[in-house]
Amino acid sequence: MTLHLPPILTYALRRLVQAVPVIVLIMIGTFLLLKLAPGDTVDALVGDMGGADAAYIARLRTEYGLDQPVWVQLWLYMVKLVQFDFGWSFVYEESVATILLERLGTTLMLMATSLSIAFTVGCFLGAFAARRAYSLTDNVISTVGLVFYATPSFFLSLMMILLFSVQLGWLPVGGIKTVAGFYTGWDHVVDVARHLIMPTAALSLIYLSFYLRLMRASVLEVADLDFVRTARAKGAGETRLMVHHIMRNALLPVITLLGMQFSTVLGGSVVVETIFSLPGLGQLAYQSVIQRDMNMLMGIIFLCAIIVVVVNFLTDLLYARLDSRIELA
Amino acid sequence: MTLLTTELPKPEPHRAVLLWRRFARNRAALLGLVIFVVVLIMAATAGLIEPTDPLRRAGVPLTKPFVDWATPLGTDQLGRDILASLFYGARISLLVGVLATLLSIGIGVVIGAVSGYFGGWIDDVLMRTTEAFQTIPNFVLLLALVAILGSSIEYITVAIAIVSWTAPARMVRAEFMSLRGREFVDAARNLGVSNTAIIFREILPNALPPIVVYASVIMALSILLESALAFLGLGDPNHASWGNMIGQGRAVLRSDWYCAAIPGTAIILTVLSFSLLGEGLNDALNPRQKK
Amino acid sequence: MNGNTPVLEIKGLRIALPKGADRPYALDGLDLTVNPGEIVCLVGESGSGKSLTAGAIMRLLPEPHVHVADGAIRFEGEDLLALSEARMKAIRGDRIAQIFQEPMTALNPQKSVGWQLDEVLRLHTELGKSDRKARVIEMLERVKIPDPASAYNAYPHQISGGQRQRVMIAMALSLSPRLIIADEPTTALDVTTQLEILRLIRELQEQDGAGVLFITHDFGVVAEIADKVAVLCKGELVEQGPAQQILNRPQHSYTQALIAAIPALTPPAPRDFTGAPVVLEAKGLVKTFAARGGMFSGKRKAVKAVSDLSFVLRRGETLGVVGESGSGKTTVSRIVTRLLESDTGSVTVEGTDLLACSPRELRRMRQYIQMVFQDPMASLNPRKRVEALIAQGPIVHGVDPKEARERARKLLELVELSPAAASRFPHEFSGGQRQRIGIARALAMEPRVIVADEPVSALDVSVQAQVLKLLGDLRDRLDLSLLFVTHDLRVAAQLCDRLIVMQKGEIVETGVTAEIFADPQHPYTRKLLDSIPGRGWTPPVIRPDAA
Amino acid sequence: EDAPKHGGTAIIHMASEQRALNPALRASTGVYNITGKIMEPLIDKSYDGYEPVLATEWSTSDDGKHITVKLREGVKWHDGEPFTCADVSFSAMELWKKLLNYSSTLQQNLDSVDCTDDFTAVFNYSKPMPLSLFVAAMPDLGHPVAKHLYEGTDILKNPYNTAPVGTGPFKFVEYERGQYVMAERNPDYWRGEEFPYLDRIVWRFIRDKSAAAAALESGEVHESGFNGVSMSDIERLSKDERFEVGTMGYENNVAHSTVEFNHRNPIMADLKVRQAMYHGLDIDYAIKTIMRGFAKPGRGPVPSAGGANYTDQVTTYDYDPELAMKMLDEAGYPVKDDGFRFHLRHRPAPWGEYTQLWGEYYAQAMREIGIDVEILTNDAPGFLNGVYRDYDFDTANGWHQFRSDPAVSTMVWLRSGAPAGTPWSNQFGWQSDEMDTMIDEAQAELDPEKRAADYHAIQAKSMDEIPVIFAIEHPFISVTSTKLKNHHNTPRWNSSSWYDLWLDE
Ligand SMILES: Nc1ncnc2c1ncn2[C@@H]1O[C@H](COP(=O)(O)OP(=O)(O)OP(=O)(O)O)[C@@H](O)[C@H]1O
Ligand SMILES: Nc1ncnc2c1ncn2[C@@H]1O[C@H](COP(=O)(O)OP(=O)(O)OP(=O)(O)O)[C@@H](O)[C@H]1O
Ligand SMILES: [Mg+2]
Ligand SMILES: [Mg+2]
Repeated sequence: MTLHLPPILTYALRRLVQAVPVIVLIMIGTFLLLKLAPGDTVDALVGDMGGADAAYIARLRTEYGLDQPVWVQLWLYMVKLVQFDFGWSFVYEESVATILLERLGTTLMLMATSLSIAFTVGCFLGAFAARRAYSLTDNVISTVGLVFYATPSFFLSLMMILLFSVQLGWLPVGGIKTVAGFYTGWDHVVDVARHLIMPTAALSLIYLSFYLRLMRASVLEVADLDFVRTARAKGAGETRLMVHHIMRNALLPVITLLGMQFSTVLGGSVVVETIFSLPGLGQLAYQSVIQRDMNMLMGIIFLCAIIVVVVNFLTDLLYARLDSRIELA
Repeated sequence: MTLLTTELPKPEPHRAVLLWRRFARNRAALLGLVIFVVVLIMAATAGLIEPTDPLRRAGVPLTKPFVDWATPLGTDQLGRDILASLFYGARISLLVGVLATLLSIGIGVVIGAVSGYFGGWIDDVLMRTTEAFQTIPNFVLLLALVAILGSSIEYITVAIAIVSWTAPARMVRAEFMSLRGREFVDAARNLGVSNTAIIFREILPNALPPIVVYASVIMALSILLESALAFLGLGDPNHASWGNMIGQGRAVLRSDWYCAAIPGTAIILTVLSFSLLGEGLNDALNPRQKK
Repeated sequence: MNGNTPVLEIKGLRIALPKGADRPYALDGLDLTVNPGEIVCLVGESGSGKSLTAGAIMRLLPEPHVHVADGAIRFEGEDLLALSEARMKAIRGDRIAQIFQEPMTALNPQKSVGWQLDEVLRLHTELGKSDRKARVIEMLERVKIPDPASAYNAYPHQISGGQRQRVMIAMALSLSPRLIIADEPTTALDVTTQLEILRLIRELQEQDGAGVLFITHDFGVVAEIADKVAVLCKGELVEQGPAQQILNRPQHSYTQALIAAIPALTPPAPRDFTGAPVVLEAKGLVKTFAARGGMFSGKRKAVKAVSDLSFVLRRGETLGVVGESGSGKTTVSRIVTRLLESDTGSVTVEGTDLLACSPRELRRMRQYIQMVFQDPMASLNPRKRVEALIAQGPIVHGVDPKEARERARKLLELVELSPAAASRFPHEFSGGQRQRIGIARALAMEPRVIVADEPVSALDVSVQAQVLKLLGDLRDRLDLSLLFVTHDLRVAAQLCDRLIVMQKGEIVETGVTAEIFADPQHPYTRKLLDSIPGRGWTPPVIRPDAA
Repeated sequence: EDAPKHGGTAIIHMASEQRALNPALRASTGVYNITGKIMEPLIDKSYDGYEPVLATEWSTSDDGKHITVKLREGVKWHDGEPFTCADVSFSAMELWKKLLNYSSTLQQNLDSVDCTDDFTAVFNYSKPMPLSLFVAAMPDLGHPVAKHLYEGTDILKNPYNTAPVGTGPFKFVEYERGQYVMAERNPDYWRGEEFPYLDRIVWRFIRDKSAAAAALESGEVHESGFNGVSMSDIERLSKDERFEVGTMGYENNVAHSTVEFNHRNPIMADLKVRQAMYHGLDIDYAIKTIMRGFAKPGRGPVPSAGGANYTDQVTTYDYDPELAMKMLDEAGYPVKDDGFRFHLRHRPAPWGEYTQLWGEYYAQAMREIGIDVEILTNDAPGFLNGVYRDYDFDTANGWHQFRSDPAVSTMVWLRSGAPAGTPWSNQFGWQSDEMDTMIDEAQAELDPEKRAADYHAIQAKSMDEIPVIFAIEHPFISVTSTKLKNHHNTPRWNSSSWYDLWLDE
């Protein structure tokens, strides 16, 4: 039997089918990994509370099903997951799905803006530097980019807070909005944006040099290709060459890496979110690890896997849009 | 004039000489090399000109730099000599960097090579595994590993390697996929050379340049990861590492900024030097981007 | 326009190379004139400075490393070297146009054919959008692209190599330039396509009366198209004159040697191998590639690269496999050596079916059948010294490493290389020398059969001749059998006893070389033979004492 | 001082997020810090002693088995329902006895709570319960919940656990997880129209201490308690006139920084070694550098804030490395070829900056007297497991809070018999029948004076035998904006209701 779906759907379906084993692998791996760690969520809870007595601890363990064998726990978890039930977070006393949904927005906003800024500015500067390859300008751009890359993210973030919040008083120290500010409408948007400026800047600055370097190398490579020579022979000027011939071709290898970056940035945001008190997934993931909040961590990783699959799919689409050699038909 | 070119062209200078020439053309890379050498010297001489134990109380806590010549760069909260810690920290940072890099590149090379060379279902399985590893945010995985293994410097190094091998694996795979179709590989197969020998003796040496360049990236990342762990209080306090120094210096950042700023600068410079070195190596090893 | 002013006049052109290059000047004192309506061929071996000449005219040298050191380039009397960059930009593509060698890479893969043609008009004319489109379509018609309207929207990868080169030509000619520079425009094409393109250039040039500077290394092409010829040797102009004179009465020894190296189209006298033992027998080989579809299509159209192919190869015999690009020649050679698994069939060597061997047996069997590859650079591991390269095979097969290296040095002598070569790396040799190393490597295994896939197609003619001669000599001396894959019928004619002519994976004709050349049966064979550039021209036999 | 002003929003820094907001389910300062304003205990503590809140009077029967508590009338839950004895009875039996950490031990002998009328509750115990212990426990372990919201539900998953409904001066508004909790003025507060003064309180979660300090300085938060910023910033801000920095208001929350021994290791079981190690620790130096002077040397399991139960008439161990080394030599641990007497694996508790520093200082100090200490860092579950379940350590350090009465807090360090895996208990393998008996007797002693004497004896014995070193006692430190008025005016101020707190803006 052959199904006649639009090609894009077939493709999406194929990607999904490919993603399933990866996700299953991740879930099982994460589960077992966290089970290997000493202590469980009850230990973490009790540690947080500042202690509890033995009966209380034992009762919590039974309550949370932590007294069952690992395989049973895993099996029960997977069965629930298949029904899209992420379970209950004993740490947050709330269903995992609810919390994930709360956090997703902030994280997506932070990631999307930082990645787009890092990407666009990085690509622009990279192209700019490549056109002046090995000149002083190039050296300065590349080295400054690298300095940001070389700065530990917490260092950069703290310095920004000192400068912009404490010294100059321009920007709020952290959080996602002014608490008890009760802003609505446009004011709310401005307020959130003000809170996101520093964390976004910190993340963008760090990842900027990554794109800068990639783009620089890519432009240098493309600029050497035959068709650029052809365009020159046609009488095209340098700007035209850059805009119409080099950029688009040079962007392609950079774009393939965009999808991959997502989970890296999510990891990188652990520290930044912690410093700026942003209620995002990065911080949540870190907390889940040290709290042994199994369901939560599994939920995050699952979500992350889905996002990575989706982002990769989107970059594929983007790639296909930009690369005429790949046909949609 | 004869057309029969039996006489050999004049021999080229040694590869190393050529590499050096290409490398030295990049001024930023030279700067990187200089910094790197300084860090190397610091690591090598730790303990020679400095007191033997950087964790020992060496003076009044929080002495400012350039005040007491017994502790030229001052002391931290527990009275430990910052200069000594800086030297020992160079050793630890380099050690973490180098070992984690070797380990992750090792894993990456084996997986990437097998995957890229054999292709087919082996490739599928290995690449799915790699994807799985890549999907988990690497820093979160690192935290989980450190939670499991504990924070000793050996385990931190291993954990960093475990979260860093995917990128080199993918790169090696790509290299292998393009190299395995090259005629010299066919030539070796045609001679009856075994797969293992083809992978490691024929293809790998040719796939090395980008790996070497990438090694500098991992090296830089390892140091940053170690410092981020220390920032979250998960460093190994049994060793003076730059990460630990910043991690603790951060608490006194506002009053005694030098405690964090000195190791912070050391990290920035070292990571920068790796990156610049990497750029230089890239220029040197990848003659396509000539000039 | 004054018919008497040459379109291009080069005087004492000297192009400096960066320090450390093999010579200080890529081009040293070139004088050249191209008149309107004239095709001037610039001939020379690889590295002789042909492309740099073109670059200098277009003022597109990779400055400042490579730059014009001296001389004058006058275009219609105007000194190009003195023009401002803006002026030069206006001239490029409008009054001087260039056609490049590699039609695949010379077009931007991300822009449609129409867009790229349109760009020329946009840059140099004030025409409106629809006018430009009409012009582009008209140009596509002129270069005889089928269905110009759909080609307008096609991307370069969607049309064939020949068509791409037509697009390049259309692009170059769309503004009726006075000078067309064509840098090896047909080298990357099949013989049949090459001929069509050459005719097209000639035809269009006659219509417009432009001057053409045609760069090539192939005297066949020169014979086909040139009015005037200039021969370059290592940056120096050695000879210049009307085509007929240069082709048939070359004066300079270098030109003579070049022409002498061109294989004649007369096959050797047939040798009889009926009694000789069969060393290799291929039966019923089939190979189908599941071609990759578009990214989203998921469609998988299978390509039948080889279908039901059988042949025998006898001791001492050379069997040529010829055919156009994509006809399956390489696939055959790789199946026979089992570098590629065939779908069905058998290849019997020494009484054993190679295709049925276990990996262990296969490795043992490999010593009987060896290969010489097309690209001498790519087929030698750049990280290995020559000695190690040659000795590798025997060592793998159990020969004592010391002895193997000893033998490697002997083999170097056999392929006419000095033993000093042993400790060098492949990149330190010239192309022909590298190919000889490749041959030595194959010989080190003392094989019965050598499979050679286009072993000379990457080499200059003069070098080609040497390598072919060496191969022939070794074959005779060592009583080897040769399976010789080539697309060049001149080369095939020189070496092969029998031929297999392939088209789309199938044998369309097979037989003794001389007979096929004299009396081709299949129309495809005939077309192939007709397309050999300069087939009407028989290189003059130059007496050895003239050299 | 000015007259109190009404209105304003106080913003309070929280260094960690407890998530559960039900003090009847989770006894933890982090929980009280927020819910103390929303839910009230029966009895609270003031500098003048115990103060009635939801209870107005309390008394006990002669046999100490029946405690009668009179409840306040006219108090309403935030949803308008009246507060009655039924709520207390339900809370005590279903939550305090069954579900509340620490309290389950305290209330293990509670048989029932009878309501003789709507506002009289009688706690019936099977064994005598000292009234002073009951009262001392109430501020932390005596928060009733509304029965009508909890009865018949799965108490652990009840939504009101994170959206508390109480009787306090502030009503819960919203909890933005990871960001803040907000509560607003309760117009129907039982103390009268006048109270509370503030319109709103917001607790902001800021995990990073430097960022928290920056938030204080930029005026984004008004108070940070429980050492929410680093000691160096505390010291720095104490010189900043915009802030008041001090330990007031934590008298009920004093903590001990401890060094704990694993007595299963024969070296650690040697009293002489422990004493020598005590002599090797420069406590004053540690107080000066790590605690910036905001602490005192410890004198056993009862801190100086422990009132009558405290004594300083105990053996002490001065800093004397020479003596320490001599004692170690005598104990049979001379310096060996590698330069050390023996090697110890030390687990520092991951409770933030100063337990970490403590661990490092301890290692540093031990090295001076020839003991090599390897520090094993773990996160919280890893630490708790390594120490309290797997006993995989030689020494450990951490801190433990004193909760106004030794019976409900520090005695667990000395009493043997806690099952494996119980954190903050005597899991160190130290066992003394004599001590166990002393502890049990002190707990059951009804006469306050005798009880105090019992605790003095326990304290002295623990200083002699050093099962653990109670090295430093330190209250917590708050940094408070001078805009806040009436702050830190009770011994457990951060956990109290803040009905009289006001903002001068
Ligand atoms: N960008 C460059 N930098 C340095 N040397 C160069 C450069 N381009 C060409 N050369 C050198 O100049 C010489 C002439 O090169 P050119 O490309 O003109 O040769 P060609 O005759 O076109 O050869 P081919 O037939 O291989 O295309 C060669 O020796 C080459 O190595
Ligand atoms: N690995 C492959 N995957 C898919 N198709 C292939 C593969 N290799 C070859 N083909 C296809 O098989 C056909 C025959 O290819 P082959 O390389 O044998 O041709 P050829 O005669 O050697 O051509 P050329 O003269 O260009 O080298 C072509 O259509 C080619 O596209
Ligand atoms: Mg050329
Ligand atoms: Mg081929």
